Amino acid sequence: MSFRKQKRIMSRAIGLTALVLSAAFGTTVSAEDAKTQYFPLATFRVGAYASSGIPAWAGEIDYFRYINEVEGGINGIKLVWDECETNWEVEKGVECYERVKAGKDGSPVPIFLPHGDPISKALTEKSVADKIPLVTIAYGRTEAIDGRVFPYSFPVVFSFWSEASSAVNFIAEKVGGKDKLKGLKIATVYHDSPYGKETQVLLAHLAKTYGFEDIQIPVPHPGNEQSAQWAKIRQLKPDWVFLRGWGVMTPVAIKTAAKVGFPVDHIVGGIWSGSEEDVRPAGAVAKGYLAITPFPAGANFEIHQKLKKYILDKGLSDLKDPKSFGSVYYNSGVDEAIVAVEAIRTAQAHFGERPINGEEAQWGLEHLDLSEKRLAEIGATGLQQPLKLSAKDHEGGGAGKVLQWDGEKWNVVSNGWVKSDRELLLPLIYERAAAYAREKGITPRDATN
Amino acid sequence: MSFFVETLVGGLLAGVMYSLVAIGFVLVFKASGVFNFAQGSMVLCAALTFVTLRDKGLDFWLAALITLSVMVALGIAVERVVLRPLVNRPQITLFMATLGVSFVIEGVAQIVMGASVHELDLGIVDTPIEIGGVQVSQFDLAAAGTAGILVVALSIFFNKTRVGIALRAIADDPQAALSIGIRLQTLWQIVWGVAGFVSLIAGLLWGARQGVQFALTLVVLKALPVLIIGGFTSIAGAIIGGLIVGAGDSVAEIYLGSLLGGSVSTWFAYVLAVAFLLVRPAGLFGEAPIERI
Amino acid sequence: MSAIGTDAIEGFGTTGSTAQGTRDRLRVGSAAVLLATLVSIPLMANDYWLNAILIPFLIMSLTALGLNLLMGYAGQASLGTGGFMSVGAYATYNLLLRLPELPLPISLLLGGIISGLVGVVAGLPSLRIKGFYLVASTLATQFLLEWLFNQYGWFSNYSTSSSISAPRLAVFGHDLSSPTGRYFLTLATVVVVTAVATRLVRSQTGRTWMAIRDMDTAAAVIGIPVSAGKLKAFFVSSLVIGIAGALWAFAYLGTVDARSFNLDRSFQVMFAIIIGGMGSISGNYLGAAFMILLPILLDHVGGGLLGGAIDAGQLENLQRALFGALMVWFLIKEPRGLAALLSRAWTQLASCFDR
Amino acid sequence: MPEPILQLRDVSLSFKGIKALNALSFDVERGEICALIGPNGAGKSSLLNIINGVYRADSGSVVFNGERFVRIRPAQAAHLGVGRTFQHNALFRHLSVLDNVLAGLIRHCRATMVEHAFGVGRDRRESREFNRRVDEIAAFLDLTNHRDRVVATLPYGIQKRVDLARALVGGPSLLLLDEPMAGMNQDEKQEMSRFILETNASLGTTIVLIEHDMSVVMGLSHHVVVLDYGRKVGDGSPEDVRRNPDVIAAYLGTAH
Repeated sequence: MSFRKQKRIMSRAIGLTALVLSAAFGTTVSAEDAKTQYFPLATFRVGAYASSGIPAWAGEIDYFRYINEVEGGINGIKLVWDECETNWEVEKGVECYERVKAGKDGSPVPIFLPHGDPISKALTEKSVADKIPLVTIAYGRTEAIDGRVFPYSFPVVFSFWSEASSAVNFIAEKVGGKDKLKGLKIATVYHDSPYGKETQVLLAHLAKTYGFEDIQIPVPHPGNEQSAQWAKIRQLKPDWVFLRGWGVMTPVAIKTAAKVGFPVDHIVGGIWSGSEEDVRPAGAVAKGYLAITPFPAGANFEIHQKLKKYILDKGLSDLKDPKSFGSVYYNSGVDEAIVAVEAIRTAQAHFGERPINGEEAQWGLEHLDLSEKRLAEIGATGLQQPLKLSAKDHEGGGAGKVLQWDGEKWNVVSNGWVKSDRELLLPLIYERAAAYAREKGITPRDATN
Repeated sequence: MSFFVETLVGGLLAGVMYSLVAIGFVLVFKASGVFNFAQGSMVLCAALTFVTLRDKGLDFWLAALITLSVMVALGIAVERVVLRPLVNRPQITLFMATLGVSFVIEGVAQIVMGASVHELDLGIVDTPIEIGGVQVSQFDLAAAGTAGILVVALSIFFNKTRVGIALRAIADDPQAALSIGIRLQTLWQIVWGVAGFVSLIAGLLWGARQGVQFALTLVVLKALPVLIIGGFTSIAGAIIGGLIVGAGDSVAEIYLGSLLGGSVSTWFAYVLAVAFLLVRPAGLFGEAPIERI
Repeated sequence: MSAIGTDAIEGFGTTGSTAQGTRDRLRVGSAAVLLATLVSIPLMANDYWLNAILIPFLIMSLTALGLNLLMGYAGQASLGTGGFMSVGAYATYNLLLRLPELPLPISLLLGGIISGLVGVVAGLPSLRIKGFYLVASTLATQFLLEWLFNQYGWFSNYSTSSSISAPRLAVFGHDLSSPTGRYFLTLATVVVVTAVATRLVRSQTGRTWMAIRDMDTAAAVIGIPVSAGKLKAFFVSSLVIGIAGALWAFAYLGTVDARSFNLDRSFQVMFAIIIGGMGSISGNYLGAAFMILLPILLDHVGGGLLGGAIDAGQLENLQRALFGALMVWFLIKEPRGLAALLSRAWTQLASCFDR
Repeated sequence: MPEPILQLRDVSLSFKGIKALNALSFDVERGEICALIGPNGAGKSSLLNIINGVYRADSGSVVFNGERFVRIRPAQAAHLGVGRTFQHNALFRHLSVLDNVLAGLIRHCRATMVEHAFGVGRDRRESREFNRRVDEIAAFLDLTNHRDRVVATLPYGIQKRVDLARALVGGPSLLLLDEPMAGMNQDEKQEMSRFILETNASLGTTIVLIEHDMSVVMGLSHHVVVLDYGRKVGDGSPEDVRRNPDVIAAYLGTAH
């Protein structure tokens, strides 16, 4: 290499370093009085799961825009947001969190949405230290429902345990009552990861309670080959399969089930196995497949008409593929945005109509009451279940609707929201939270304030 | 017993799918000594291009033809832009370079064609059929048939054509190959082109099997132990290796998995591969060089 | 035959090459300045710099150092790095949990030693398998370990998510849980390990490794214990990587499960040492900087220049493609890694001073 | 007369069915310089490889210092005192001359890895002692000026001397030199011959060498063994061999 060339490379390297320094130090927060509410979005637009994320951010951003454009912000406080790419990896998620946690231009971060089960788990303790609530809708640690031990983790709406319990209750609905569960064989085919294993303990407990046989079949990540698992299903002949997949695992499961002749209308997918993105690649054989979800699909909810009128039709939407309007993931984004916005509204009612910081938003979340009436005002009746949170209950809802794929779209087939056995679940959850508190040396908060 | 046979047959047929990806590796490794980690991205790229064209309403064969040209061009481009400047570098550097290439392919493919998932329907019915009391997937049989045809076609190519013979020769002695009168670089381009073709076939079959999505790139991880067992330089080895890995994985998942708690197929094939290597340090069909000092 | 399958490895640095007084003084001087800067950084930097940039950068450098001992010095390429990191992390976690009376540094060291012993077992095939087949066989270690920690709850004390999180980090009564505390824990570990590793590679042990790397048959003929040398390299390398893994878990992330130490991590580390410079100590830092800082830089620059102008998804994909292209570009332009580039820069600088 | 240092008994070796060595037997006396000559492919290097265990003979045995071996391992041979240089450059090419020669002392190293890592215990004393020995050898072979150079950057002739230094520094009782003067010019050859003679005379090292240049061989060696296609065709003093008609037919007669 010539001398001059070396010099050139060196000078480029120096220039690059200078850029890093300026870029990274440039994010410091100014102390001015902010008039906006900052909402950082951890997204994953590249990598193996991008396809599921993209419609979800669209739903979320569209709702934020709707609040800004139509309602003029939350009580006049406009929302600002920017994105940080996580690739759905823990390390990048932590980097994003650290990058945004101090707020932006004096505008504080009220709530962090980690968008990823492993990321949320890695941030559990950091969020307590920084006093920023993590809202994890339909993922995250189940025992974080106990807000006395996990003050800043909010597995709002539908935890994995509620998911499993509701799925069992749906099966009971189909076979004619909980007493008919006795003697049934229910096989859970799960993604072999902490997420997939989270429901094992609970299902064993429910099996004992209701007398069904609990079969657990792991599928190793990524799940693109499942002939052995479904051969086993064929041998064991379960009555129902509860499918807790993620990513490519779900379509392969549906296809392989069809391959071994297992009826897909006896497979109930979990939250993360129940979107258009999960069934469409499976093609025609997915017809009849069921899935339980807190985010019912559909574009006919009242809020969707408003979103269409004020956002989509005006070309303001973040959605690139209009087909996804009203899809499960789009609606999950809308749901998440509703919860976040309402929590801030609740906090504003208490602390004043100004930007809310993390500590105040935590109060807002713990006093959030999304009643039927309020949901009707928002236009989310049927889309979002009623929700009432407290320090002892960071979940609130705990019910899901069951959808069935007709080859083109999802249709709700359950009788409204299928509730989980929360009275059965909560003592177990509190027990596990207490164990966690003991291990970590945490003194649980007093739940009365 | 029939359960065991079914598991075994299912595994063998899945193994053929791994072989399809492994063959792409073997071709490139044999000719230019590069372990092409970007093969997985090429499979994704092929499938994604194909379904995007089909979604635009193109005829099946026209879409296949255009995709084929794209893949061949991609293969040749990788050879020219990346590997030619890296000639005579250590294998591990070349390997890392192909890792970089896979980032580029994945990024650009998704910029151009988006990240959504697609269904890919090849029109192969997939209802199970019974053969002698054993349930077999029609799709898997068709895939195995395709793999068989591919192997036969490739062996005719390598044994009967002038280019093919030259390609076999360069694996042994690049100088000797030159005497046939074809430039080494031309040969490399041809091989990369053929590798592009093989990734098209693998992309179509894998895409039909699991939908066209990013996770297609992960099939590489299943192809690796196939290569180790079969040897990096043998197409026959890739097929035999695929069958061993497929059958081994399935049977292990059922029988060993119930002992150890499942998911043993994440490592079983690799441990099996190491066991094979300890007996034959260059794979079943690979040749270990004689050490001279 | 060298162990990585070709003699054309030009990427290796050398010890004791042409001694140039000015140059060496410059290097030592600037290393001292660098160290002083690193020590004083917490005075200026915010949490983001410590938590998201400096701590992972230092730990990645340490991991790269560990792999470089094995691959750059002893010539045994491995993709089991993530696996050894997880052994270190889980072993240290269990030591802290089950033997709380042990001081943190001892637990870290013991965790590293356990990882080292696993490394020796994983290194056994290297006595028979060479070159690229060895790389492939280390994948077995990687996948087996990832599975092991995900599968058996004992390792994570039966936590629901099979993840482990740091017990209270403290050394002799000083709480190290703050970002600054974790930063100094990391920095101190990195400095000590680097110093010991530098000594080791210049000793007869290091010479044994380099002899095996350059010409293993000749090494055997002149009486160098080749098998023992390889296994020692696996031990020391895995030990260092294990310590790095424990820091990754506790000083950086706080809570991890085995997926943080997956194959992607192994690739990342291997790439760091190839881009940084094999057989070079400073190369580990440069390579780690490339792998950790460059994507963040691209993100900041991309967001700053193009944010809003193009679709967010396109931007992310563009960054990924650009990072891949830069990886390839550096491999083509600088065969001996960034360390060689730096070394030439020193020579130039020294000649300016001498004039 | 004392027992020979090295005795080969009916040693045979083949590669993929082709005989490289065919029932070969000869003795090397203690303290002599023995030359192995013969055309290319005669099996000379293979023979050295058998003596220090790189290859394993198909049949026959090697007796070294009175001890009989069917198979000897390279490390074992080195520990018994067999030194070796190589026909093709087998130096540690990315290391300096100093490091290459120091590597020749690794088998004498008693300090453990931990002592190396922390520079304690035997490490300091050993490295002082080793450096002294390397300096001695470097001075003896006139390598002092190149001490810190990376070997890959040195001229071929000097590399050959580094190879010799690396073999010699460990104090072998038997030294195997595989074409130590290949590719050298006349001056370099003379210089190398002088080093070999001095090694033999001052250190008393027995030397077995392979060399093609007959004038060098005749001037250096006490004993010459001639190989042709894996068979021994001559064995005796340089004068005897020079007069042996079989040898003339097989080797000396042909231009090389």
